[in-house]
Amino acid sequence: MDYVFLIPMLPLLSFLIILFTRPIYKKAGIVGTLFTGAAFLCSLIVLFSHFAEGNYIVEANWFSLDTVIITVGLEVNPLNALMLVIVTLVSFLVHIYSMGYMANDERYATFFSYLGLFTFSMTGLVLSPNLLQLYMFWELVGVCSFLLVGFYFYKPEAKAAAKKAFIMTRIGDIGLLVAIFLLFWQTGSFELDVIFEAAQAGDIAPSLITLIAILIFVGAVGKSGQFPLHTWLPDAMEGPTPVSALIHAATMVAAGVYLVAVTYPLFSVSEVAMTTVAVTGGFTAIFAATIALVQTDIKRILAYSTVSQLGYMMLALGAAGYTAGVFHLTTHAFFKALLFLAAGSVIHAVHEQNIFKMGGLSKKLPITATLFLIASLSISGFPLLAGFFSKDEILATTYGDGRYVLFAIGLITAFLTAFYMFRLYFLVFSGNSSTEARESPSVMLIPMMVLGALAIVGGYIQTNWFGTFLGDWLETTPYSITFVHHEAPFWLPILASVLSIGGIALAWMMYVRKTTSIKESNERTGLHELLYRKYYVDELYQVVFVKGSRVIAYFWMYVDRFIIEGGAAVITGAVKRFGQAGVKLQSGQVQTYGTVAFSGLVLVLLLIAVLGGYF
Amino acid sequence: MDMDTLLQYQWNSMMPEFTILLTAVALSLIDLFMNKKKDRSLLIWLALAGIAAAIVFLFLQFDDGVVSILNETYRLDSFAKAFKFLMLIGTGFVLLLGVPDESTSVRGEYIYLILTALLGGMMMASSADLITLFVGLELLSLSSYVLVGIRKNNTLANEAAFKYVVNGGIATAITLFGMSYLYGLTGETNIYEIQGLMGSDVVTDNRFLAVFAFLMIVVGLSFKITAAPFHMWAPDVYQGAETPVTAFLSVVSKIAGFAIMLRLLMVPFVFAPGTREVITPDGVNYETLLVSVRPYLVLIAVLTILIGNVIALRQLNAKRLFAYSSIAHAGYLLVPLAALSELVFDAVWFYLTAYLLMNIGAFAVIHVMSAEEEVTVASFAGLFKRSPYLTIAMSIYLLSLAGIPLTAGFIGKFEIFMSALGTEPKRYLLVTAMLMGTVLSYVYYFGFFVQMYFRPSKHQTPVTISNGVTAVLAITVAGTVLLGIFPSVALTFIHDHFQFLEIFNQ
Amino acid sequence: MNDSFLLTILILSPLLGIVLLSIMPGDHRFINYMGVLGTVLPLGLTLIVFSLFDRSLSGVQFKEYHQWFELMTSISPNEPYTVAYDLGVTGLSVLFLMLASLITFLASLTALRIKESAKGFYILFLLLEVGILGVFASENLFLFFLFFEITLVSMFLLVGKWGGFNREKAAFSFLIYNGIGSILLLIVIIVLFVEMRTTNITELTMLLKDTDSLEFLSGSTRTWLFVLLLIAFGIKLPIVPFHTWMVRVHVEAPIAVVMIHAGVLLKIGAYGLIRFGVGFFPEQLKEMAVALAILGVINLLYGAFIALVQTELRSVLAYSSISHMGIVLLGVASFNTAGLQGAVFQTISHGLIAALLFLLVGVLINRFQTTKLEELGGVASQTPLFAGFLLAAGLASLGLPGMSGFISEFLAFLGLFEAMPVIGAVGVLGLILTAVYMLRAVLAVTFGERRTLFDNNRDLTAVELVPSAILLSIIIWIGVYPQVLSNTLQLARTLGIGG
Amino acid sequence: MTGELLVFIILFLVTITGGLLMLNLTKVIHMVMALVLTFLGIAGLYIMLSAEFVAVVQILIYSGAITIIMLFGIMLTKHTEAEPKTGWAKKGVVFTGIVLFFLIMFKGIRTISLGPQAETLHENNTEQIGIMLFTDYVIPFELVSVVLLVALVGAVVLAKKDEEDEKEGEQS
Amino acid sequence: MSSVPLSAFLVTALLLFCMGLYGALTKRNAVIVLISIELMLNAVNLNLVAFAKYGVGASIRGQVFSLFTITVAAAEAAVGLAILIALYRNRATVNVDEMNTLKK
Repeated sequence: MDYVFLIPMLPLLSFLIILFTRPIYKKAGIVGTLFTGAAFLCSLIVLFSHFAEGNYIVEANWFSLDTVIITVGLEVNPLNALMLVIVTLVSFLVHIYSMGYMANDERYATFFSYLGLFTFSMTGLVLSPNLLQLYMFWELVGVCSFLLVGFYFYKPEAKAAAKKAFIMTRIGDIGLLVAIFLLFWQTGSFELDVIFEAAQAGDIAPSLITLIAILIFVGAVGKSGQFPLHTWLPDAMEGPTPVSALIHAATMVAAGVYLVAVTYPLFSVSEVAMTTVAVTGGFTAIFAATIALVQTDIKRILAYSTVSQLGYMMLALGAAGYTAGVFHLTTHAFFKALLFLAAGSVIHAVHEQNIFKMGGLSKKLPITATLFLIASLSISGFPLLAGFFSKDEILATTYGDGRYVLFAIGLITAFLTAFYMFRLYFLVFSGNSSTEARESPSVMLIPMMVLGALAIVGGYIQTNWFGTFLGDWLETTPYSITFVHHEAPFWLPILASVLSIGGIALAWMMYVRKTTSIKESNERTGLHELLYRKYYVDELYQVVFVKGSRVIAYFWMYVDRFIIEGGAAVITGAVKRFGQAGVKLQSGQVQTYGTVAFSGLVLVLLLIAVLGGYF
Repeated sequence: MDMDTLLQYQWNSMMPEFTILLTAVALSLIDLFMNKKKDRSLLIWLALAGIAAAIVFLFLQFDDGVVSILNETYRLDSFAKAFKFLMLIGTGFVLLLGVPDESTSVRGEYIYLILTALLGGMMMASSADLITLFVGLELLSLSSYVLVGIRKNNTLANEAAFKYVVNGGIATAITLFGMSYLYGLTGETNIYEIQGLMGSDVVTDNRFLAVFAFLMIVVGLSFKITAAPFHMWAPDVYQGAETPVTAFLSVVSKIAGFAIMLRLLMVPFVFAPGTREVITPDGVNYETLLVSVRPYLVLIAVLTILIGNVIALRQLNAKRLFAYSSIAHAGYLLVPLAALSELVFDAVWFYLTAYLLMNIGAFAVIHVMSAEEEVTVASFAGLFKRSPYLTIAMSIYLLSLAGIPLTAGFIGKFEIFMSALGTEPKRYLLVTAMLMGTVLSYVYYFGFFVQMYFRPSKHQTPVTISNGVTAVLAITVAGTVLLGIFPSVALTFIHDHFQFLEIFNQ
Repeated sequence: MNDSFLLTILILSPLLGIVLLSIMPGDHRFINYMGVLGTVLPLGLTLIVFSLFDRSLSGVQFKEYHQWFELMTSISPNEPYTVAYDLGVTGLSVLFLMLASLITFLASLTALRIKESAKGFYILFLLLEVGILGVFASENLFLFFLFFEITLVSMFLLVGKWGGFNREKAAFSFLIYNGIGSILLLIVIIVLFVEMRTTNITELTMLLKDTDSLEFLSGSTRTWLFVLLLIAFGIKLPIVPFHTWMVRVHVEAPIAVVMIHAGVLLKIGAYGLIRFGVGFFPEQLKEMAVALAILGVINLLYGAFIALVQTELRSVLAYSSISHMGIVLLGVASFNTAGLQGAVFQTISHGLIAALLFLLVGVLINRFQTTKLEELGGVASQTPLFAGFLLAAGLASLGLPGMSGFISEFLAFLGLFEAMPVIGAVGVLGLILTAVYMLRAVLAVTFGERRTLFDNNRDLTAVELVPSAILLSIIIWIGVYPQVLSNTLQLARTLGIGG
Repeated sequence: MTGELLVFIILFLVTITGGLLMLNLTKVIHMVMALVLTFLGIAGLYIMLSAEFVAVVQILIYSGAITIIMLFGIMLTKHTEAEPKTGWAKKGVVFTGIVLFFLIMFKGIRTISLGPQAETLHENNTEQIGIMLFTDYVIPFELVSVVLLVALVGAVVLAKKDEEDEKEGEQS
Repeated sequence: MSSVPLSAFLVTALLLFCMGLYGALTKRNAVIVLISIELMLNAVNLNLVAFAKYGVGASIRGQVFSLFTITVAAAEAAVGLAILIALYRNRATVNVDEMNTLKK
C-alpha cells in the first residue's frame, strides 16, 4: 500500500501542471480527468488492499517543537479508505462532467486546476493520521471551496457567497483549532491514536473532553452547514454546478460528518457531546427541510436538501450510529452528486434556475429526467434504493438509542424530503414544455449514469437482508469504538416507505394534479413567507454579526481617531502652548528677563529657606 | 615683595595667557597704526598664529602637574588646561569664521577683543581666587559686550549689546554679592583656603548664609552658561550679534562658564555644611551643601532642558533657534553636575568638545547664509540643491546636536546619560527631562532636514563660502564624525593628560 | 575570538553601492539599476552567512570582537567602561538577516519606478539597509542602538521626501515615536552598561540570569527596565496605543520603503522584544505575561476591527500589521517554546507577507492610481496574475495552512493555550476577524464587477512578477516545511530557555 | 548712644535717602544727583570701617568719574525727558520679589557676628592695600589693566561716530 | 569694640542692593538702569569692606577686592554708556521699554 501517497499527489500534480502550463490550456480537462481517474484507481486498489492487508500508516517527521516531533503521514483505515473512494470517484466523475459543462468557459483551465487542488486537499484531509495535518487540509478544502464558489468572481453574488462560505466555515474551524490546542496540551500530541488512547484511558478530565468534543463538532458544524452555521451552503450555489455536486454535496460538506466520525472515540466518552451532535443534527435536518419546501431555485432546494441530509447524518452519529452515519454519507454522496449534476444538466440546457419557469423537461431531456427521478427516489427513501437503506439505518439507530423525539423528527423530515424533492421534480420535468432545450452531451451524461447506478445499488452494502458488510468492515477500525447496531423494528421500513411514498403522492397531487390549489411564487404569506425567507436567519446574522461588528469597528476607529490620536494631539498641543507661552514671555523687554531671572533666584532661596527650616 | 620673589614663580605656567595678551596688545597697536582702508585679514592670521602658539605652549605644559603661583591665586592644573584647550580651539574657529572675503571686511577691534575675551575665559579657568576669577569674568564679559555691539550702526546689534550689558551687570552684581558673603564667612578669597574654612563653626552657624551665597554665585554663572531662568537674554543677544560673535558666546563663553562653575562647585563648597541635619556616630552633623542644593540644581537643569527645547520649537529665525538649542545643551551639560556623578568632569568636558565642534559648525553655516538675508529656518529650503556639501556638513552638525550615533554629540549624550544613571540612586528625573528634551529637539533639528532636502529653493545659486569658513566646516565636520566613530581619540587624550582630580589637590 | 570579518563585510556591503551611486552623475539612466545592484551584494553575502551558519552548534557564530573605546571616570580611572565593536549572529538573527536582505533586494526592484531624485533615494535606501543589517548582526547593545538610529534617520528622509501627500507629517510622526522608543532603549542600555559594565548581549544574558547579579539590579529595577524595553520595542512593533505613526507611514511612504518598513523594520521591535525582553528579563516577563497577553489580544482585535472598516487598502494593511503583531506579543507572553517559536515565525512570516502585499499595492497604485477600495473592483479579469497573487497574499495573511502565516499563528496560539487558555479563547476571535477584513479588502479589489475606468491595464511585468513569485514561494515553502526555520532558529539555544 | 553710632546713623540715612530719592524722583538728572548723595554716604561708611583708601577711591570714581560719565550720558541723550512711569503690575512683581529677598537675607545677617574686629586695618591702610596688590593680586591687577583697555577701546569703538557712517543693513 | 555692629553695615548694604536691583528692573531710562547696577555694586563693596573689618580672620583682602570691583564697575559703566549712545544714535530713545525689537 506504499503508493497511497499517489492518491493526493496525482491531483496535486494535475493542479500544478495546469497552473504552470499555459500551452495545454485547452487540454486542461483531459489532464485533470486523467490524473483524477488515476487517483480513483489507486483509491480502489487501496480499498481492496485494505480488505486484504488491514490498516496502514506511514509517518515522517515534519517539524520539531522543542522535544515534540510533529509528523505528517498517511493512514488508511476502513473509514478513510471508503472516503477516498467516494472522493476520488465523485471527483473523477465531476471532472468528466465538467469537460462538457464548462467547455465554453474562458477560464476552463483554471477551473480544472482548482478541482485538482480540491481533490488533493480532500484526499489529504482524509488520509491525515493527525489532527494538525487534518486541520491544514481542512482549511485548504475550505479555500478551494471559496475559490470555486467565487469562480464567477465578476458576479457580486458570487463574491459575497465566496466570502460568506469562507468566513462561516472559518468560524467553525476556529472551534476545531481550539480543540486541537486543548488536546495537544492534554496529551502532548496531535496523533489521533495517542489522543484516543489518552481519552479512553481517562487521562483527560471528562468535562474537558466534552468541551473538546463540542469544539470539534463546531468545526464540523461549520463545514457541514449545520445550524447555526448553515447559511453559507445555499449561497455557495453561486459556484458552477459541478462544484456544487463535488464540494457542496458529496465531499467537502460531508467532511464535517467525517470529522465527527474520525474523532468518534472522543465523542463516545461524552454523553453531552453525543446529545449535542444528535440534537443539532436532528434540528438541522428538519429545519433545512422546511426551508427547502418553498424555495424556487433548483440549486437552492438541493442545497437545503444537502443541509438537511447532513443533519441526518449528524443525527445518526449523535445517536451512536457510527455505521449509519457513514453509510448515509456514502449513499448521499451518490444521489446528491447525481442530483446536482442532473440539475446542472438542466441548467446547461435551459439557462434558468427558477423551477417555476421550467416544466415538461422530461420530454426534452429524457435521460436527465430519468436520472433525476432515480436520484429523487433514492433521496426520498423510496424502497430498495440506496437512500432507503441508509435512512432506515439512521431511523433505526435513533429509535434504538431511545431518542424518540429525534426519531419523530427524522420521520417527519423523511416525509418532507420526499415532498420537496418531488415538488422539484414535477415542476421541472412534468407537464408541458415551453422552452427550448437540448439534452446534454454524453460527456456529461455518462458520469450521471454511473452515479445513477450507484444511487440504486449503493445501499446494498449494508442491509439487514443481505448483510451488514459496511458495518462489519468499519468495525476493523483501529480505535475502540463501541459499535451499536440496532435491529430496526419490523414496522420501521414500512412506515418509512409509507411516508416516502406519501410525500411523493402529495407532491404529485399538488403540482401535477393540482388538486390543492396553492399559488406559489407571488404572494407569500405567514408561514410560507417565513420559510421562503429561511427563517430570517440571514437577516438576523446581518444585523447581529455584520452590523454588530461594524459598530464595534467604528467604535474602535473613533477611539483610534479621537482618543489615541487626539491624546497625542493634546500632548503636542500642550507642548506648543508651552512654547507659545515661552515666546510670549520672551517679550524683548530686558527688564522682564532680569525679573524672571531674579524671581527664579528668590524662589530657590525661598524654597531652600522654607524646606531647610531656616525660618 | 621684591623682584626676586616675583621672579621665583613659575611664570612660564602662564605662557599661553601671556601669548594671547601680547598678541592682543600687539594687534591693537598694529590696528591703531594701520591704514584705515587696509584690509584687516592679516590681523586675523596673526591672531590665529597667537592662538596656535598658545596651544603649543599649553601642550608643552600638559604633563606638568599642578602649578600654582602667587599664593594660589593662579593655578594651572589639568582641569584648567583641559578647558583652556577647548577655549583656544573654539576661539580659533571663531576667528576663522571672521576671515573676510572679497565682499566683506573685518574690524581690527573685533579681532583683539575676541582675544581679550579669550584671555578672560582662560584666566577664569585657571583662577583659584575669587578676585582673579571675578576680574577674568569681567574681562570676558566686557569684551563680549563690546563685541556684540560692534556693528554699531545696526540697531539690532545695539539693542542686543545693551540687553547684554544690563543683564550681565545685574548678574555680575548678584554674583559679587554672593562672593562678598563667602568672603565674609571665611575671611579668605582663595577658594582652596575657603574650602578648608568651610567646615568652621562660623560657617556652620551661618550655614544658610553660605547656601545663599552659593546660590547667588551660581546665578551669576548660570547667566553665563544660559541656564534657565537666567537664559532669557541669550536669544536676543545671539540674534543681534554678528554670527561669529554669537558662536563665540555660545561656545567659548559657555565653556568658560562651565569651567568656573565646576571648579566652584567642586572646590569651595564640597565640604560646606548643608541645610539638613544628619545624625552620624560623632553626633549631629550636616549633610554637605552640595547635597542640600542638589535638588535645585536638578530643577535648573530640568527647566533649562525643557525651556530650551520647547521654545526652540516655535522659532523661525535660525540664530534664535540655535540660541534656544544652545540653552538646551547647557541643560544637558548641567545634568552631570546636578547628578553629582563621578563622571562629571569627563562627561562635561567631552560634551563641551562635541558641542564646540557641532555648534561652531552650525553657526558657521548660518554665517555663510546670513550674507544674503536674515537667516530663518525657511532660508534653508532647497539648500541641498544649491550647495550639497554645505548641506551635508549642516546635516552632520544637526545629527550630532540631536545626538544621533556616529557623531560626537551622541557619545557626549551617552556619557551624560551614563552620569545620570550611574549614580546611586539613579537620577530618573534628569533622565526623563533629557529624554523629553531630546525628542523635542528632533522636531526642530529634523525640521532643517525637511527644509534642506525636501522643500524647493527660492534661490538657485550656490552659497558663497569664504576660505576661513571652509576650513572651519572641514575641521568641525571631521572632528564631529571622528569623535563619533573613534571617541577614544578624545577619551584617551583626556585620560592620558588630564587628571581632573588634580582640581581637589591643595 | 574573531572567526572572520564576514559580518563586517556584510553590514558594510551596501556602502559599496552608496559609493558607486554617489560618483555616478545624478541623471544617469542606470541609477536605478545601480541601486538594485547595490542590494544584490548584501543579499549574496547574507546567503553565504546563512549557508555557512552551523546549525548544529549553539551560541553565537561569526563572532567579531574589537574593543572600540573605553569610558574612564576621573574618580576611578582604573575601572573603565568598555564599549566593544561586537558582531555575531545567532539562529534568531541569521533568520532576520536573511529576511532583511531579501526584502531589501525585492523592494529595491519596486523602487525602479522612482523617477524623482532616484540617486538620493537609493543612497538612503542602501543606508537604511546598512542600519537594518547592523541591527540584526550586532552582538552588542551599543552597536544595536547605533544601527537602530541609522534606520531612524534614513527612514525619516525616505518617508519625508518620497512619500505621499502628507509625507512630512508621517515622517515626523515616525521620528517622534521612534525617537522616544530609541531613547528609552538607550536608557535601558545605559543602565545595563553602568551596572553590568558590558553591553555584550550574550554576556548580559548570562549575567542577568545569574542570581548574584540581583545585587546590581534589584527586582524592581529590572521590572522597570523591562517595561521600558517593552515600550521601546512596543512603539516599533507597534503596540496599541503607540501605533498611529505606523499607520501614517504605511499610508504615506513610498512603496519600496513600506515594504521594508512593514517587512523588516517593524520586526526589529519583535526581534528586540524576543532577544532582549525574553533574554534579559525572563522573570519579569513571566510576572507580566498576563498583561502582555492582554496587550497582545487588544492589538490583535483592535487592529482587526479597525481594519474591517477602512476604505483604503493601505490602511487595511496597516491595521492588519498591528493585528498580526498582536500575535507576536501573544507568543512572547505565553513564554513557552511553542509560543516563542510562534512569535519568531510570525515575525518572519508577516515580514514576507506584508512585503508581498505592499509590493502588490505598489502595482495597484502604478496601474490604477488609487488604493481606495470603492474605486477598485474586478481587477481579476484584466490582471489575473496580479489578482491571483493578491489573493494568495491575502490568504497567506489570514493564516491559510500551507503558507507561512498558518504555522506561526498556530504555534503562537498553541503556546498561548497552554499558558493562558482564556486569553487564547478571546484571541482566536481575531483569526476570524482577520479572515473577514482580509477577504473584504482583497475581494473588493479583485472580485466584483469590473470597472471600465481601468481598461487595458497590463498584468504583472517581469520585474514585478519575479519578486512576487519569490516571496510567495518562500511563504509557501515555510508553510509546507517550517523546519527550515526552526532548524536554523534553535530557539532554546538562542535564548537559553526552555531547557 | 556713642558718637560712632550717631555717625553711622547719619551716614546710613544719607545713603538710604539718596537711594530712595533715586527711585522716586522723576527727572533723570535729579536721580543721578541723588545717587551722588548715596555714594558719598558710602564713602563715609568706608571711613568708619577703617578703609580710608577705598573711601577716597569711592569718592573719586563714583561720586566723581561715574557720575560725570552718567551725566554725560544723559546730556548726550534726551536729557530733558522725565522718567516714564512703569506699569504697576511689573513694579509689584519686582517689589514683592525684592522684599522677599530682603527678608530672607535680613534674617541671615540681622544678628550676625563673626568675631573680633580687625584692629590694624586703619594703620597704613593704603600701604597694606598696596602690598597686597603687588604680592597676591599681581595677576588680577595686571588683568584689570586689560579690562580697562577693553573698556577704553570699546567705548571708543562704540561711541565714536564713524566718518564714513555707512549704515549697515538692518538685518543681522 | 565698636558700638556699631557688623549687621548694621550688612543691612545697609542689603538695602542698597535691593534698591539698586529695584531700579535696574523697573526704571525706564537706560542711564538710570545702568546707574542702578552701579548702586548694586556699591552695596557689594560695602559688604566687602565691612567684612574686611568685622569678618572672620578679618584682613585687608576685602578692601582690595572692593577696589577691583570699583575699577571694573567703572569700566562696565563706560562700556554700558558707550553702547547706550550707539543705540541712541540709531534709535533716538533711551527708554528701555522701546528696546524690544528682538523678540521673535
